[in-house]
Amino acid sequence: MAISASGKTKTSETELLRQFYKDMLLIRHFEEKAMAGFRAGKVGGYVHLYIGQEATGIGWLSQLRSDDMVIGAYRIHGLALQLGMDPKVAMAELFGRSTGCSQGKGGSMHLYDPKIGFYGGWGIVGGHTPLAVGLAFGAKYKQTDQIVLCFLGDGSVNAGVFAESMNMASLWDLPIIFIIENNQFAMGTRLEYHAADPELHKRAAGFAIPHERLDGMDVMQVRQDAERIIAYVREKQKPYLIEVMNYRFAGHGAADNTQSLYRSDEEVEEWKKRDPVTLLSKHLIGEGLAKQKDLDKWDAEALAIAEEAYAFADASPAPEEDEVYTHVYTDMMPEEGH
Amino acid sequence: MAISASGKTKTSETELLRQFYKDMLLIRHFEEKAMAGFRAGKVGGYVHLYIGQEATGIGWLSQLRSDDMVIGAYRIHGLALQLGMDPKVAMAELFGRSTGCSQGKGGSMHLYDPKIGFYGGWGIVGGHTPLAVGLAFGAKYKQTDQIVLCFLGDGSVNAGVFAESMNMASLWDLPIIFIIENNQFAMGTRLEYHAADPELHKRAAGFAIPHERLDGMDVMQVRQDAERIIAYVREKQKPYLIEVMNYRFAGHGAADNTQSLYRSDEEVEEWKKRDPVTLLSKHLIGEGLAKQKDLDKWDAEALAIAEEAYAFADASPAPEEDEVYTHVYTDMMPEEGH
Amino acid sequence: MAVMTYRDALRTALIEEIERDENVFIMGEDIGRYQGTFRVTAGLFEQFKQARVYDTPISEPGVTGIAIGAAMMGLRPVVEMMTMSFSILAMDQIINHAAKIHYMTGGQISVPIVIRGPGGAGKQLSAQHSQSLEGIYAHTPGLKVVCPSNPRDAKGMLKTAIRDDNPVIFTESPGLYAMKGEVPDDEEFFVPFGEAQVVREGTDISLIAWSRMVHECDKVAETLSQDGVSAEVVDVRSLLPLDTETIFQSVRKTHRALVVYEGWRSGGFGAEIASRIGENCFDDLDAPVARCAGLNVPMPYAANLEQVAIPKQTDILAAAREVLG
Amino acid sequence: MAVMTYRDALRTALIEEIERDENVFIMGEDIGRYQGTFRVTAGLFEQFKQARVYDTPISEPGVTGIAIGAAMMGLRPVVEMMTMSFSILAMDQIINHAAKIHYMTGGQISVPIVIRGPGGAGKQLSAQHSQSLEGIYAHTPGLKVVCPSNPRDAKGMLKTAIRDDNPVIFTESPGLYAMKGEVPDDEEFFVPFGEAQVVREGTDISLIAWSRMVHECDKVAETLSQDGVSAEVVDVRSLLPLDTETIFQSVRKTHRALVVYEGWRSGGFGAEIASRIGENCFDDLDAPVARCAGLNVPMPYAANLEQVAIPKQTDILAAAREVLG
Ligand SMILES: Cc1ncc(C[n+]2csc(CCOP(=O)(O)OP(=O)(O)O)c2C)c(N)n1
Ligand SMILES: Cc1ncc(C[n+]2csc(CCOP(=O)(O)OP(=O)(O)O)c2C)c(N)n1
Ligand SMILES: [Mg+2]
Ligand SMILES: [Mg+2]
Repeated sequence: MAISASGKTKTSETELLRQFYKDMLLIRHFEEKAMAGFRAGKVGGYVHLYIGQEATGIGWLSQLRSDDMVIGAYRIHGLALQLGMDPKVAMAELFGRSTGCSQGKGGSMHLYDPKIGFYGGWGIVGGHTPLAVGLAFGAKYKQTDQIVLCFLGDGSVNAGVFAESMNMASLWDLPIIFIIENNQFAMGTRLEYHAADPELHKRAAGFAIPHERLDGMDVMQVRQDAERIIAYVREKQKPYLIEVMNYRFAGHGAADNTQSLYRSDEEVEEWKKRDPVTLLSKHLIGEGLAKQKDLDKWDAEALAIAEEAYAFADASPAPEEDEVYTHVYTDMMPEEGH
Repeated sequence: MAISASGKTKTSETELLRQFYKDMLLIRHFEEKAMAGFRAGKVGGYVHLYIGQEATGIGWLSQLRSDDMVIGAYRIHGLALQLGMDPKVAMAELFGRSTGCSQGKGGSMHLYDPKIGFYGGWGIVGGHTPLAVGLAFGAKYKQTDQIVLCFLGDGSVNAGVFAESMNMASLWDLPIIFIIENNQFAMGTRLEYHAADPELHKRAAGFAIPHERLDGMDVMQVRQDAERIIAYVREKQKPYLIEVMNYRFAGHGAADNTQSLYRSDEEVEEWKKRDPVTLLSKHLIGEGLAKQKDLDKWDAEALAIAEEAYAFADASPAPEEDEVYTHVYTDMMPEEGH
Repeated sequence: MAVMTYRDALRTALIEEIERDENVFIMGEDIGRYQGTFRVTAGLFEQFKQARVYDTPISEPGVTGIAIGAAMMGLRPVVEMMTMSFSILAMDQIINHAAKIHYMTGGQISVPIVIRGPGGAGKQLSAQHSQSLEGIYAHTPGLKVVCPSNPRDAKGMLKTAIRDDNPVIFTESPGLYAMKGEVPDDEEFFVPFGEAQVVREGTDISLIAWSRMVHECDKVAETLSQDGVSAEVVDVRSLLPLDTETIFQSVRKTHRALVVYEGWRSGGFGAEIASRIGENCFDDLDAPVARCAGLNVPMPYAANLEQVAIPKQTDILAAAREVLG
Repeated sequence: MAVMTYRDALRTALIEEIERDENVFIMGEDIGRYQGTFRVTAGLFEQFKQARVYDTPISEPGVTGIAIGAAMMGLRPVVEMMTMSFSILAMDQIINHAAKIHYMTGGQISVPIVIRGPGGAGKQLSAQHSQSLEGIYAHTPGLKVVCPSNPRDAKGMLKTAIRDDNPVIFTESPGLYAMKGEVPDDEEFFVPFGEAQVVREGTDISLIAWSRMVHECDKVAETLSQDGVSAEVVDVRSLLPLDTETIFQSVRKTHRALVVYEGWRSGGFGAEIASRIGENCFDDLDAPVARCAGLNVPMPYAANLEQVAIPKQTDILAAAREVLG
């Protein structure tokens, strides 16, 4: 897919930035459609949108090799799309349809496609961090030269298993980059109320892991940082930890309609000045890399793709009822019945 | 008890150091008797001796106020004695007798006596660290001005719950000192094979907790450090983390008879030069604070106390069989029968 | 008597106990400033401030351990698990610490802690968020485990739990928070543990359930009554201690028993209840003791599959008909 | 056939599988340089080096998660829990991750991991180190759970476990490691999961057990035979999948059943087996299905109390006599 191939193929700088912009718009429109699906009662459960954080995912993933591995928590629609998951397939999963990537069994939090290097999609805060280290362990064991990007939230750093994961990643020199997306909030709890030291990258200090705090809103900067650090990790075959400062403009989940409990409109407005879409569009126009009408066209194209995904999902069948018993095991069925 | 009162009452410097020496000998003889009990099949289960690490416990506990709280893992006979637990009662617990501090239900790893500020005695590596923070939380909540000393091993720092504990201790400004007794080994696994960075005190770096690596063999030095840091914590009402370098001359547990798998005789000999007993005896003699015959006398006295404890334990009755059902709940009995 | 929701009944109990006893405090993720994800603690942070209401990091093992430590010092913490599924992270602290401390210390230390939160399935929350763990806790000596099914019990049992000197696992249900019912105003109103309640009398079959399933059973009993079958519904309420007498009495009367629970069928706590009935009412039974429970599968996300996996009225009705022969 | 200990049978299985398949590796605390606390992995570090034998930090959740992640990439990790009691720390990874991954991914990812170690009581190891958790795992769809009782099964089932594409909980017993028995040399010898085994035939009562309790039952059967009672002993071997057919056949023949397990009686997996017998053999039973299990108490340290808490031959015998009437 063209949309997702950004950075995975060589392309001119201009093309790359234009592609970033298209990718960003696709994610944003996809998320808005997901929200619409939730409001319409077609998308259920917990749905966490990536709106505002797109530059982080796009910038980092753009520097990966096609066989590298990515894993995140539950705010992962953007990561899946950026790695090349068909938006139709992703949206169908949100709708709980048999055409979804996980055949409707996973939902919004549980998108997976190992073929494109995407390993989910996890609901237990921090629980995926050792899995990520396990993937890096596998890469080293098999000597594949792959690296792993493990995305986690600011709130997730407080899960003890993350500390265990850092220790073993470093003890065994595993090729993994932990990317803490510090979007300032763990659900409705502000950073300062959950972390003793708000500089979260310092959590790596006790494990001999190099660590930095970086920007996550300006995709051009993100991409440069990513390039540098990914090259370092691939060469040294050692872990790295990055704290990326970004912001979610969406609520915590689709059902979060009390954001005033944890942030002011002013704060949101302040951050919106650095909305990744705004920053990039200004750059593209300012540097003459695109015209407003290009931007508008790409916007319309991205919207169309998101709408198509929605329509596809909506038209897709629910799983057959007896699918409830499949995939419990690879080789046997569980005992049936209530 | 005189033996345990060291540092809890004002006493001249000389008296203090003499008392340290007596305390050290008591612990050592107690441990040797515990080992004898294990060999004789009278002490069962897991038994972890404090031989070699006495200066750490003695030096630190000597600076506590009598209502402060102490908690450790399972290598805790020395801590219990130093806080004033009657050696007879402690030994009886090791023997699983009804006269033991926990009425024989706990054993070597589970000594407790809240009346003297001793909160155990825990078998799950790292599992007691949040309990310790909870005690400090209680002190702050009740505004008692008590502080908590939480002892843990070098291997225990890798339990994720310890990281969680540090974060909350610091987030909520709780009066606790984590004392990592880095005795170089987690059972048969040497420090370098379990910790990405062997400087374990750095684990506190991400939590805005002050941290230092200090000596744990020279009780005079330990006591000075303890005085300084305890005063700081009591005044500031904030956590602190100390990595104390010491060494266990005993095996990991009483059943560990394959120490050559993880250390050489040379290494042990090298450390024995700094055996806390040796260091202190040299100092006492060298500075003219005691004569060899004093030392010998105290040694004999300590041995007599340990032997008396052994005899007491051995003569004590096992718990009544129906005690198996008591203390499951405070207010009801569990359903009986197999 | 006031009519209030299950949610408000819980909150009322919390408020009364926090006001009554300065040692009572609550802690949990997003329970304070954010008002709690299910709004059980709404307003409490404003009312009692930081001193009694602690927003915690996402550190279930640590938070639970801290609460246990505080309880060891004589405080009475009430810990909210945002969902009980997350308590699995703290199982070492709950099962291998809290439950055993009074015993291991030979009675020197007690642990008056309450761990509460919604158990079981919500609506399409997927496999990792939809688990019924109460059976695992009810297997653990040293814990008490209760699962109130209505606002009255919610208040009365939460107050009992907070005043209990032992660790209590208090399982709520996302499907019950909005349920309304009468709740005594009396600040000294308690529902004791270890007392099951016959919520509908009947003579032909005993439907034995707890939490949300009680209401499903009640509706099934209603349906059965239209067929002229008189079903008795027993709300177990408290899994540990378990009031076997009330259950046995019911079965001795109806001669037929169906145990209904939401969690995975195999190895669930309903098996314990069924076994005990089998052991104690052998000669009274006209049919095998039956069970109706969740399928033995991780909870699927898709709405239709989730509905298949959870025991519904149709499933219970079919199972009851089978027992009735 | 070679005569070897249960411990050596396990080690032999590990060696054969590590040699056969380069994706098989082992990890755990003190399993390498220190040879394993129960010496199951003795010599493996020297034989296979760091590349296949990983000494880990004391980080059960993390180690388990890493093994799961590695398994997701196609490796086949075998994780040793120093004692199964510590696996409770990793339950979130085992129950809420490993067991659900194949399902949540709609079959895209599988998790061929084995978690093995000694379960149950040792000798005076106290409350926190003496737990039987296999019933909790056997309650969890997506896991397979086995508990071999002898060297032959130990080897044959460990090999089956390692070749299985699903997460397997493999429970050993401290009391069995030194047990000797015949073990086939064949490198392709497997004991399949889901097949119980009648280890002693009888006609008057079925004693149904797993792991160490099988041997206790066998001795009780011996004692009973002196009274002229013919007891059949069924070794369940595999709790999930569970071979109910062999169990039911036995009970249909003997008409009396006693389920014996070491863990806490209430809510233990024996309740599931008893319930199923009750459900399926109702008309065949001449007496209630009985159970004999561990007392509902944390494990006490004192030697005499520990002996009281664990089900012993005298307890089993008494329970059997009760069933026999
Ligand atoms: C172990 C666990 N505890 C609690 C939750 C509920 N929960 C879901 S998301 C969340 C906040 C996480 O915040 P953060 O890691 O910063 O990620 P963000 O939502 O900002 O992307 C919480 C508390 C959970 N899913 N898992
Ligand atoms: C969670 C857990 N895992 C494993 C063990 C087994 N174990 C007991 S002590 C120990 C080593 C701990 O080493 P350290 O923390 O350095 O303490 P030390 O023995 O040196 O005092 C291990 C692995 C345990 N008790 N708990
Ligand atoms: Mg966040
Ligand atoms: Mg150590």
